[in-house]
Amino acid sequence: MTAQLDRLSPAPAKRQVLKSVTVRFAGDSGDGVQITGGQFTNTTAIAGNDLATLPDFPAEIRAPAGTLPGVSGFQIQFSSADIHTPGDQPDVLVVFNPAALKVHLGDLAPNGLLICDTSQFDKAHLAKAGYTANPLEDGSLTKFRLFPINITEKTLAALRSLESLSTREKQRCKNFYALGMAYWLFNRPIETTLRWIEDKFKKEPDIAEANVLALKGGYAYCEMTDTFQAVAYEIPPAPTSKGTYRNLSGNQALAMGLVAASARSGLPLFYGAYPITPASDILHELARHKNFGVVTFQAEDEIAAAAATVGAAFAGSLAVTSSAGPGIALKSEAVSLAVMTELPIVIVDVQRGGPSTGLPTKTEQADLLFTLFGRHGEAPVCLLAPATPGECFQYALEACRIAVKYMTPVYLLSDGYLANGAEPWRVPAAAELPQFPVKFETNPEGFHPYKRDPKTLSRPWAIPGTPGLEHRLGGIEKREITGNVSYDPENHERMSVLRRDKVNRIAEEIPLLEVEGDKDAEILLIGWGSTYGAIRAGCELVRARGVKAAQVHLRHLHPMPKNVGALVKKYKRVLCPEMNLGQLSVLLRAEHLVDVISLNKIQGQPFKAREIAAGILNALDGKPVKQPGASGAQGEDNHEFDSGA
Amino acid sequence: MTAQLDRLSPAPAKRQVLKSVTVRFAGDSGDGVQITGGQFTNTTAIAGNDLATLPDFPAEIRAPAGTLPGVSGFQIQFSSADIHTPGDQPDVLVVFNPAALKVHLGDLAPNGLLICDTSQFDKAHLAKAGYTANPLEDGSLTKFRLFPINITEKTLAALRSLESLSTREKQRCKNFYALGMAYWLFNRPIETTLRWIEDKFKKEPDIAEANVLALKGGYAYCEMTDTFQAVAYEIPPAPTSKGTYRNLSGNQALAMGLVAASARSGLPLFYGAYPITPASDILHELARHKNFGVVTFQAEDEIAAAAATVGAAFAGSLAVTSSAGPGIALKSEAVSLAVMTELPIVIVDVQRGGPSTGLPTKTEQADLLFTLFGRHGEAPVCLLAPATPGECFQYALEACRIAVKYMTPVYLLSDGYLANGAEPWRVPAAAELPQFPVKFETNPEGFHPYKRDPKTLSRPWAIPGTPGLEHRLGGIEKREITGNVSYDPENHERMSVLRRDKVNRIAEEIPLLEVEGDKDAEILLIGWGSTYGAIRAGCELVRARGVKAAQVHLRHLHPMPKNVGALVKKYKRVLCPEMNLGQLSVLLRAEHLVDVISLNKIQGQPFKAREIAAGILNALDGKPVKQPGASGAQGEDNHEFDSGA
Amino acid sequence: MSSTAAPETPKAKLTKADFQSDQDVRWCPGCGDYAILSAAQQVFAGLGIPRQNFVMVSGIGCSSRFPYYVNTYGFHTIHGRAPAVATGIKMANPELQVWLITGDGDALSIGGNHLMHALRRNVDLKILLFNNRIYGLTKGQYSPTSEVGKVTKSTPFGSLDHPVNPISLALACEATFVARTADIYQQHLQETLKAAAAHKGSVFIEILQNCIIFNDGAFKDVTDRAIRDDKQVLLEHGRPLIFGKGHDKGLRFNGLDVEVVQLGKDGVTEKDLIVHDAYAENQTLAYLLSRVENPVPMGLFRNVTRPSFEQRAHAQVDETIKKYGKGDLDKLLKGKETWTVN
Amino acid sequence: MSSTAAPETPKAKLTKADFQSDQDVRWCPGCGDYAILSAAQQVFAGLGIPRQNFVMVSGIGCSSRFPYYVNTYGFHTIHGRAPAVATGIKMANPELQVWLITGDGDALSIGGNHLMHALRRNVDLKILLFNNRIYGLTKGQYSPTSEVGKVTKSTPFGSLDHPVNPISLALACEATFVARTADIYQQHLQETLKAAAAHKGSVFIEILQNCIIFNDGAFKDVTDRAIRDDKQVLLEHGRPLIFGKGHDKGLRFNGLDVEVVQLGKDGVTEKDLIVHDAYAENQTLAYLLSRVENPVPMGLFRNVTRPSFEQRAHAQVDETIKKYGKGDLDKLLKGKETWTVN
Ligand SMILES: Cc1ncc(C[n+]2csc(CCOP(=O)(O)OP(=O)(O)O)c2C)c(N)n1
Ligand SMILES: Cc1ncc(C[n+]2csc(CCOP(=O)(O)OP(=O)(O)O)c2C)c(N)n1
Ligand code: SF4
Ligand code: SF4
Ligand SMILES: [Mg+2]
Ligand SMILES: [Mg+2]
Repeated sequence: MTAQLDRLSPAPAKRQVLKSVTVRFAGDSGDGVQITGGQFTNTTAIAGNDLATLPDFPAEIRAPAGTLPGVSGFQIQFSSADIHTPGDQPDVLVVFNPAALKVHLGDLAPNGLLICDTSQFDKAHLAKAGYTANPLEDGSLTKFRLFPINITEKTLAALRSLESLSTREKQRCKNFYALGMAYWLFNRPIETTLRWIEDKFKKEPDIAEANVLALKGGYAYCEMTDTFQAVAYEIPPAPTSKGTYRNLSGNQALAMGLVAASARSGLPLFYGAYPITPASDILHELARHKNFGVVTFQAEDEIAAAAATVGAAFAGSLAVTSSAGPGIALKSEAVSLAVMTELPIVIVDVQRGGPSTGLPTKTEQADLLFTLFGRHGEAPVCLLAPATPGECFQYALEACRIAVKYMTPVYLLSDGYLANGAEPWRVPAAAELPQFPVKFETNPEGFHPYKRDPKTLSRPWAIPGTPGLEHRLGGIEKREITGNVSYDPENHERMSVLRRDKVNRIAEEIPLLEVEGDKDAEILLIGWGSTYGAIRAGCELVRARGVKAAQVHLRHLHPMPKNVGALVKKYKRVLCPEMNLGQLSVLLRAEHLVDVISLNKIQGQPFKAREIAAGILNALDGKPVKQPGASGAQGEDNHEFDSGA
Repeated sequence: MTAQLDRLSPAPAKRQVLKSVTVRFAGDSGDGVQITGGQFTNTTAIAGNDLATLPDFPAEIRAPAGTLPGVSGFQIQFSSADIHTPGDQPDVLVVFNPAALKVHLGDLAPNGLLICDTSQFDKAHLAKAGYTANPLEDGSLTKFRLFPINITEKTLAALRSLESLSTREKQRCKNFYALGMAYWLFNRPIETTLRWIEDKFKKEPDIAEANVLALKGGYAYCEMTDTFQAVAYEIPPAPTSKGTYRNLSGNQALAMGLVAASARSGLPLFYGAYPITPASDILHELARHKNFGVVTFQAEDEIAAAAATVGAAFAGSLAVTSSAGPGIALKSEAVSLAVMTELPIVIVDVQRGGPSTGLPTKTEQADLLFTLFGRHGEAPVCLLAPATPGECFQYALEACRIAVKYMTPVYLLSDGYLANGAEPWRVPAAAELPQFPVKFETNPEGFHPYKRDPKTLSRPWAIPGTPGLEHRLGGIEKREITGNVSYDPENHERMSVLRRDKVNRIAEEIPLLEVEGDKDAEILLIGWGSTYGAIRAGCELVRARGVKAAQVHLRHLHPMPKNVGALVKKYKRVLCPEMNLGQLSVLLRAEHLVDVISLNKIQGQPFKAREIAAGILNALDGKPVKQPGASGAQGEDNHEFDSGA
Repeated sequence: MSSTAAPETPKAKLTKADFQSDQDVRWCPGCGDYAILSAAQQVFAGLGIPRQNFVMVSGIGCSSRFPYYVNTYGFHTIHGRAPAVATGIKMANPELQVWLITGDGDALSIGGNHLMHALRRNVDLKILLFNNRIYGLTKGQYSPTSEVGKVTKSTPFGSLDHPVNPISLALACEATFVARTADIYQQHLQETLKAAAAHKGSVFIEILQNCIIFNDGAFKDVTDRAIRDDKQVLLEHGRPLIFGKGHDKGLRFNGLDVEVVQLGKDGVTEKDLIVHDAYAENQTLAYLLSRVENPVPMGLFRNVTRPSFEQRAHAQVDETIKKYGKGDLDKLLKGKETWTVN
Repeated sequence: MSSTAAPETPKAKLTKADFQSDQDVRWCPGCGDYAILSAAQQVFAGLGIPRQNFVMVSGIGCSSRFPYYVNTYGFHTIHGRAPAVATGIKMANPELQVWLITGDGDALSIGGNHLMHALRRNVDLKILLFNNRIYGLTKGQYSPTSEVGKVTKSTPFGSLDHPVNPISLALACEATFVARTADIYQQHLQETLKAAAAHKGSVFIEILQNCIIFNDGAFKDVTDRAIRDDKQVLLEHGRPLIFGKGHDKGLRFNGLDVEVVQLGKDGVTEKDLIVHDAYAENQTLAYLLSRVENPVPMGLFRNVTRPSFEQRAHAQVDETIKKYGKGDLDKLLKGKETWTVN
């Protein structure tokens, strides 16, 4: 839960203890905001807080300096208790220029802490950001606790001794100065970042030294300045279960999950991809792990990436491809080939704002029906979606396991928020992980490429190089059992049904949904993917008002767990929050004929807890739930939740 | 309705009058079966019968002669009354070799007429077809009225006088000999075919003469042979409304509809496509009509075809692209660009058996959810589907009209059956056709590329070359009104909703569904696309048994007519027959929460009337409707309908 | 045929500013793209073509943001498909001046096939390939023009793919106009763009472009002021291939190889040198020069004429109309065989 | 690395019949594809490679039905994408002998880009392009190798596109082995396939193939027995380019052009002729010969070595393991910074 700093009376000597706090850094894309955020996150994670982060950066490499589109932001909520979202609104905002102030001020909590680097609050920069007057001086910021500090100048001062660097190079260290300040404010140790700087700038010791000086400078500045004593906080570690933890983003987790799947299946990993935001980092990560036998292939395009992946699957690799919307669209025909040839491939879709090029760096959940239905003919596939960055690890493994067990393509739906968001993750021992050693078919006796396992309906995986099992695959309809080309009408129907039923069989072994929240709830929330945390936090918000709400979250989207129907029929109201215009709700309604209510947000930004909470109350009041523009039914966001609720 | 010939007592002198009859020709792909069928169809159309046809040919150009996969078939039902399908089972089967007999015999009506060219019933050919004994001799055909005739030999005899041709060339005329026989049996004039031969073989007068001799030979042979007097029939013309008629296949109709749309909108037609079965013929047809100002572009692939189509739309053409499954999959990303840039394009999908390469020459309806949802992000489009070959004309026009009025991509879903099937079509006068002259934006005053028409929500179409309207389009999210690149969260939501609502607005002007059949029906059948005729015939079958059934048929699949909800809620039972595994039913169930029952067939072949009828009776009995393999619920096809019912 | 351009006379004199849009340019400070944009705007102003007849088409990439900054019609399409979109535009309206802006990834990786077919068809498109030998927009992966062993985000141990030579490829794709220039050569760039505008048919220009963020200095061995005279040779039709600071070196055939010779040494004179022929139908010389890496040939490799695709397509429409008369819809609807019910 | 091929010794002697599958061959009677299939089966039998190590990969087209008829592993994939699928197969298991069968539409129209990238990467694939200058399977539309003005179903008034020259293109794509042969030349075909099998890296062979149904006689001006000797010239490494019924004609340089000369006439002798060099690193000669149309060069244009892509990829894996040790999953899971809760 977010905390409001203004509730705390200043106490100079002793640090105020807070349960949780939300901090946002914002500046020009060139200001190193993402690095600052990343470092703050790591340090905070190691300090033992629970946390969630939300990086938010522009699609351009570097939009014109000082402009609104060039602003890059990074938000983190950290807490001494369990938390589920990066926070609805920042309690602390650190901005490096007027544009960042302009873009982010609206989100800052009333009486929130506002730290401004004043160095760019000159006429030219103010104008670029669309300010006609200087907000630091025109009294417009009195609602907040403003700390106008010329951080850039102070950074230069701190680095005065370094003669080898230019002024410009020194100025670039201001993000570490600000980071040092933030560390002091929340009583974080600076060692983790010191180590990181050392490692990162191994080859540029000057730069390393400069950053170290800046970091320490910022820290010391706060310590020595009276005004900051009033805003010195302490967020005790969150009680977590025993274990070793690390901080992890969804893309990192996903990449590691694939490496783990390779190790636990005994199959070499083949990863074919073409760069695209926000999926590229998985390729970058995997390319570093060649010593795990990983073969990465940066293809000429997504079609080739997918086609090569199908080829690698045929030849016996654990074959994975990934992309985001536009590239996933291009893979459709190759995935359809994998459906027909019943080869195991995993397709990772890191969803981003669409349609078309859309909002490349923003998050969205609008590829559900697309990946489920987006192939010609009846082309059933399995669909999984992790709910948190950490789950990206687990479901990458699970996607691989299902793919090779059922000889089927599996889509793994991540999104921009999971991909770049980070959270503490309990490191499992490799030996604890599910193991699924794959046995290729080797016995020519009675071998037929489409003879199925009666339980899974899976066909044998017989790979080139195996004597006696020579056979031909292809995209034309295959005869049952023999796999020969067949245009026979009844055979086509049988095979169509077998392909469907095989995927449906997966439901036999997937865990039933567990209801979280109130036993006797009036309303059930059902979600999927990265909305998990927001839904959970939203439920907690209404619970604080005495409303009983329960929650289930789908990780298996196709097939679904067997108890979904019973659950959605059990509650008086069912609310389905999604970052799209209503897609899961189509599936639930069609399958179970239940009047599932959609709660939609499609803004490239995750849900806030309060938005979920408002949706719940509206749904219970029988009022229209806020749905973007559903003409006539435009529900009011008529329930106010302040972050202290 | 199909007729059973065996019900008629033989009467040598006078022709028996039948209401309707179903004839099937079958032979090797090299035997000219499709030409025979096409000629028989044209002649029959001109004779004034109602008719429907079903060509069925292999995916190979020419599979090995005499083998089962090489068999090509053509079925026609013709009637003196309104008919809706090519017939459930042939009353007359003409086969040119053992393989054709093997493949098609199972469909022949009991006591049906079976004409066999005996010339290839030798050991080798019988073996190729998998016969161990000669069925002409082993008594296995006694259920039928068999006419074993060495047609090939008789053809050679008829052509004896032609010295310039080789024996092989002469043998190839056997299809015209058989056609001549068929013309005699059903008392058709041979003139239409004579004219066609003349025209077709203008440059090869020898061949023309040979075919003419063969045709006349076959006709004369029947006339002079006693045995045929018993099987001389007459099917009087069908009473139709006044007008000029022609025979037309769906692909022809579709191509003409596009040309008509060009003429009636005043826009030049740009048609970008890449060859693929069964859509190529539209390209072939349009390429012949360059004197209508049609620009055809055979692109390097379907991506280029679609992308060029988007470009042509930007530049002000009536821009159309087409393909079948695999190619439609490849167009998805370009269509998504058209959604974002709100450019009018029409995408014709001639559906075929899938997934992957599937069954290229067979029909299917499994691209509904694919075309509706098969794009990343929320990417709404309009979807239309003609119900008969003739309607392909009308809906091609309508697709173009909607596309340019609403500045939206429109998918037009045809299928293999409509594409190649033919029916008589009343030729409209050009001046009767809907007119929709397009006015491009030309006024720079207050121009903004994304300023919308308040009624249609459509944006202006301002094409390059227009002074003062210079603007930039692109796939990144656009700011409302100005169309500038925008990453603003609220703007993205507004635009997502506007794009959805714009497409939904089309529902304001589309005609309400009209119920056909019994007013007080116990069951409503709801279908789409090419199943129309079979559903109608199925309803008639059960009606003959006293069951009251009603039918509605969707041509507008997205958005749907406004009264769909009211209709599906009104009837006790709603049955949805589809040539897929249940797709329209997903949409109806999700939208209206009505327990729509699916009746599925996915065999690359259209429904038979009796299959629909059985489905109706089962649904009314509360018994499981036959659904392919729905495990456990495998409904029995427990209602027998013979073709005389 | 469908040009709706009002047949106005163009504004007496357009200026560079007329071609600057109201959008903020969003490239990194120091990116080579700025210079190319500026050169193009300058050249456009001088062509005497009305602004509304220009269309800028691009794919996706840093370079492909180009259309937003040019105050003409523009289309920022999808990755790799710009040649196809542009072909559609040009076929729909042959009177438009269609410029295509693309990157080494956009044109040669995902879009290689469309590029190939646009070139062989000779669609009248002016294709500017901004070659920075890297994927800029996606933050630094190697591209098809990156050198073997390139260490990038996606190839931390070095890339493995043999690079493609854009000039050789364009020639093999039967391109009619093929040239190379660089972002920092304002004047040569502008001359090349002017020549491109004058060419009727596909134009392919490789522009060496520096990506200051992810591949800084990729061409400094060629274009750095200090060394450039010795590291490159200018291709000018009809002129001997002389280069070097002191105009003292030249290229000479050695069988089918090309060798660098010192003028004046061993009796070598200008007459021994290769004389460039950009207009030759036979493209062997152009191809051979495209293989030369030291010095790097800059300038015009090839410039020949062949009827352009959209011209032919519309000519075919016109001829058909001439031959068969303008299409009569009623006749078409009737077809060959009809029957009438009264 | 992941070869699961049992290290059996191959059957003492495989025969052609061992490479015939049980599927009926479904090409039109008289189609050139039969001869190519037969040659390939013959050659495969003699390579001493176990049957299970062969993989036939194809796209879509008549030619692409090939894998069904060869009794090895096979994959009839999707239109144009065979080079990508094959790259995946070969990268997954470098020990496999991967042959790729494709048509002029499959390889050069929809699949042009994948072909280009497979070649420049030098993936060890043996690519056989059946060039019949038409789309066979879809019943006769023009293809990228069809001559201008081709009347087909989709171009009733004649095609407009300038054709692409497959050999020039392959060379510009940096292919290491480039050859041309024809369906009806059993012996030369077999020799060429044998040489292909011996080459480590991408092989590109254009096979002129007659489509008797939709483009009959497309190559009769070149390959007809009566005229072929005068209409084609055989490229053999190290041999002068002599041709003609009486071995009386040859090819000679004329600057960068090639001209036909009569041996013995005007004092022309063998020594004046071009001596073919297929092994030259410099590909200019090969490219120049690819442009010659009369006589049509048949045989080996180019054959050089460069490490193959999959080899390099696996070498990189091996080197990384050598350098950093075999990956330790526990270490990876932990990463650099962890903390512990007790
Ligand atoms: C279908 C698709 N795949 C991938 C991407 C991601 N993407 C955008 S630009 C780009 C490459 C850009 O490189 P280049 O063409 O060289 O342009 P540059 O940025 O260097 O100017 C990629 C991979 C995309 N937008 N769409
Ligand atoms: C994505 C896709 N587009 C189009 C087709 C239809 N198609 C199949 S083969 C083919 C062209 C075949 O020509 P070619 O490659 O020259 O092979 P050939 O039949 O001549 O041997 C086409 C267009 C397809 N199967 N898939
Ligand atoms: S990333 Fe490189 S190419 Fe892109 S704008 Fe920046 S400098 Fe230019
Ligand atoms: S259509 Fe042509 S290429 Fe295809 S099988 Fe027949 S002859 Fe061969
Ligand atoms: Mg680049
Ligand atoms: Mg071909």
